[in-house]
Amino acid sequence: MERIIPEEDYEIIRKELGREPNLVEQGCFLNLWSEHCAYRSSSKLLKTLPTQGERVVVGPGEDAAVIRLENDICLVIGMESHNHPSYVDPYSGAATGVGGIVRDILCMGARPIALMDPLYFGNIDNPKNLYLFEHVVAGISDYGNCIGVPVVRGECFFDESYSGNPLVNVVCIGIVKEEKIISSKGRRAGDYVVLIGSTTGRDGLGGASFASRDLSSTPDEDRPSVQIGDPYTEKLIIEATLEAMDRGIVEACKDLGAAGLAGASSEMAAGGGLGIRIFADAVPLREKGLTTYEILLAESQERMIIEVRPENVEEIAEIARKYDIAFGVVGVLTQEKKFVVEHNGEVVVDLPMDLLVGGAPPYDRKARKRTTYTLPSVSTEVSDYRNIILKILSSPNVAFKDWVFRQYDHEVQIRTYVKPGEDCGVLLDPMCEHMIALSCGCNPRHVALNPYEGTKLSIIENSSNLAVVGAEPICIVNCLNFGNPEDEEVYWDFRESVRGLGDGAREIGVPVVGGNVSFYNESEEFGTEVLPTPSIGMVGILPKMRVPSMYLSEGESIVLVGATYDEMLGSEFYECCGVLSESNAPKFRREYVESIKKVREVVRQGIVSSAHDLSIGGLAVGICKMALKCGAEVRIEHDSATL
Amino acid sequence: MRYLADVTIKLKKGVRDPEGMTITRALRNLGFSVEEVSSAKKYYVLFEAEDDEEAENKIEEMCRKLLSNPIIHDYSYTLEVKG
Amino acid sequence: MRYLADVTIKLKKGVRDPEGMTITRALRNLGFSVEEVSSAKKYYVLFEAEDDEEAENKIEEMCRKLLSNPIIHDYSYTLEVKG
Amino acid sequence: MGCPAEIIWYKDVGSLRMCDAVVIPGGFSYGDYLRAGAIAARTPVMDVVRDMAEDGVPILGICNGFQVLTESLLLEGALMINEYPKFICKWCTLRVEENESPFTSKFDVGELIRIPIAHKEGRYYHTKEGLERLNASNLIALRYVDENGEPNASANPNGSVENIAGILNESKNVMGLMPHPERACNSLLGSEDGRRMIEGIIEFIKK
Repeated sequence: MERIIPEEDYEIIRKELGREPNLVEQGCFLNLWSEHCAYRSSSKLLKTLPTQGERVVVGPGEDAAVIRLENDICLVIGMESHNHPSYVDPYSGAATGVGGIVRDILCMGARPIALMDPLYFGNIDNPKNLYLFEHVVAGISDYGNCIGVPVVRGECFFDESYSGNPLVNVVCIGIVKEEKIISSKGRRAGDYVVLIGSTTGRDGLGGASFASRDLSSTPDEDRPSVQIGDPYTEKLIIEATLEAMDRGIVEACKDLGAAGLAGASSEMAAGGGLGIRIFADAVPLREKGLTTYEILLAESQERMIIEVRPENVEEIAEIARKYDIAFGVVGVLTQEKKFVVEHNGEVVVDLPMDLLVGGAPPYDRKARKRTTYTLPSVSTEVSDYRNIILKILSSPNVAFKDWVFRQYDHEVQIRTYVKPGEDCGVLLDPMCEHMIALSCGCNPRHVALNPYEGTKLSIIENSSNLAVVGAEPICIVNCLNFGNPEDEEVYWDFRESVRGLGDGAREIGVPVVGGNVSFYNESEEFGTEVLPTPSIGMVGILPKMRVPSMYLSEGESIVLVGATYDEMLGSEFYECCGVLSESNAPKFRREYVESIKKVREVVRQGIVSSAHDLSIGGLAVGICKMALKCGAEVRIEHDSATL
Repeated sequence: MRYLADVTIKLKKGVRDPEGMTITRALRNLGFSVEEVSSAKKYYVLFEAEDDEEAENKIEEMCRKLLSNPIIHDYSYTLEVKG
Repeated sequence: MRYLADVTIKLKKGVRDPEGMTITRALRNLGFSVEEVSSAKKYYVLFEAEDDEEAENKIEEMCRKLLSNPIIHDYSYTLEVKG
Repeated sequence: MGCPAEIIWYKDVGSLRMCDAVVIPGGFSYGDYLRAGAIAARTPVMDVVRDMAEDGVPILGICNGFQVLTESLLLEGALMINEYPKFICKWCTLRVEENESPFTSKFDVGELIRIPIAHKEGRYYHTKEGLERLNASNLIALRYVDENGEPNASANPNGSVENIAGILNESKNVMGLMPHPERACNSLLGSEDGRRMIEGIIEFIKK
């Protein structure tokens, strides 16, 4: 029997089963026990994060988290990464990343209302990085626009370390009434599991385990393991699923993502303490002659499974016909906690559920404090500040990103009050008393210098983005993008970053309600490994009010809130012009939490006409951006640095 | 010399073609008995090259570097001299 | 009988082709000496027809009714029997 | 706005006939595959819309709706991929060229209004003769202009010929436009100019 899973896993499984697992069974373990699905290098550390809070209706563990906005109106939020597929085919990789996170929100019963896209690329003066950048943005644009969900905020960060291995993170927010919330956990033995959406083909085979394999093997050798997205079918599946949920016939619902039908159906059953029997012959196929392995593990997009009472199967079939989408009764939930698959009249897979789902022993990785961090070259004395500022303003990390968000229909669903390009997106829903503010991103250079402090500062950065529009943060999601966890220094970065994430969240008293971990982000072709990138998504709420814009108007005076410290390391200035002096790396200070609260209160009193959070490029860039529409005069006296 | 390349970029076999599937359904709704439709892109490239051999290498490189994505596309082309 | 039609939909002469112009610029940036690029769409339609004549009428109708927009497109096709 | 409105599923053709006005909304019918609006234009519901148009019922096609109306030959010309072949979402200034239609009756000719656009195939194209015909019978309803009302190249977001943003049919009861008036009905979100376009239709059908 050929072995396609690591030796130590094979031995554990063989002992538990008391027999050799066949190839299809090994395929199930290969995917469900992968880093991507089982979080084997990270689950222990992630448990240290604060996930409780009085607004948390559903915390981590489901496809997405549910937070109370006001009364019975709740927000559903999730964050995913689609890094590896986006290296192989940037357009489809990014597009299917959007599709996946939108379906995670949908299966909780919510209508998706907004997206955020934190993106990280290599320097775009290299043609391959420019190609990846252009097509990732085009993929998100075409997919998001077609399904009618606006991208209202994002981030675009460029650094040599992302050459050949772009990071594509996506955050989605949905809205649902509390009594309409659906879980992904199976409820009743004897209920049927129906598959709706696209037909199944040989897309993305080995997607989950592919994501956990570093991209050393050149992509061409892989069979087309890329998943192609069809936003039109996604739109149909959104409307069909919401209609079925409105009619109250959906007992549980789950999106088919990594590990395909095997992943989703086993997790749905295991979540409810049940087993499941799958009928592979009933899966609607796009191609003829798919093997059991392919049917179970292919990652064709735009597919959902829904638990339905037997008497409601016909009603769901009728909805699928109305929306011209594929439909099949592919399984039944069982009392006996086993994962059984029948195909062509014989039982092909028969596994204990607790072994398959949640049975993967975590890796205990060793961590060693990082000693190597390459700083930009040292430079001599600087005289001409005018040219320096122009040079920093034209750096892709600082330049205005309208070339990107012009391609996103950020006005669809008619809620977008503050448009992209400012500190955060703000949504105004006529049926809600509060407005919703959205911010995302992190500063990978600060995290690389000191993972604990840098990650903690990303929490501060996002909450001050919210504060300038008077919004108070209510939940955090994250995407922890790191290199190879088997490298002890990389794992030290990861461990310190998770510690900083937890402490940062506790400092501002906001729960971390969900997220995703993506390892093995490195590229053999470019010999690069990504900077540690703990990308944060943050949701805030504010009362309905006229919010200060980012742009100054004539005759206004400018007030700088917060002290300025000698923390130039990791700055865009040093990146553009070389290290000038023995400065320090930025670190967290409790005074930041206080000043953010004060700014929020002042803004809510309505006495502020424009406000902006200083980040990359500091004061100079901040003022230039604010003065885009009128110009500004700034005098800095050496002693008191007032403006 | 001037060369005209007639380039066709097709999806590889087995790679999903949502556009082709949607057009198939549309033609059937109009009453045509269509079994399958697959879509492809075509580019007519007018360019300079020393001789046939260089023209061949040039168009080959254009297809691999920009016009197609080798992961999901197959490409083919015909070349003719345009004087 | 089964027929395979190889349909090409091109923009009429004089109608601007932004996609072609953008690809021309992109190829030049990669160092190719390209004079002009024009783009077109291709559809391979597998369908049923009694005989060659009916197949001809059917594909003609498909092009006129759906696959092309008469205001901006010219269409052409080749037909072959697929047994 | 004091007028009952209903979302009708494109397959429930029967209930459409009882309506006094029809709005074909923006969006991505059939995923914009083949050509934006091409497939939707050939669905049975459009035959009903064609009959209603001939009976003088006001038909408004917004963005994808405009593409569907040109593909079903209820309006002249065609919508093609933007001059810079990427999707573009931004607020535009439009100049009202013609106000003898249900849709533009609440505006003055020459009035400047703010309405957002969001499309990838929004470049209006027509033959030279077609343009002459549209101009001759005043069928051009809206043009993209700069702040001083000039329809110049810098104000043209997608390369539309003569900066055309919206046109009417011969009897002026069918209008198609690429900008989204329904997204300009709340000053907090950008402007209220779009509201008057909808009020015009309601006033017309109440007569």
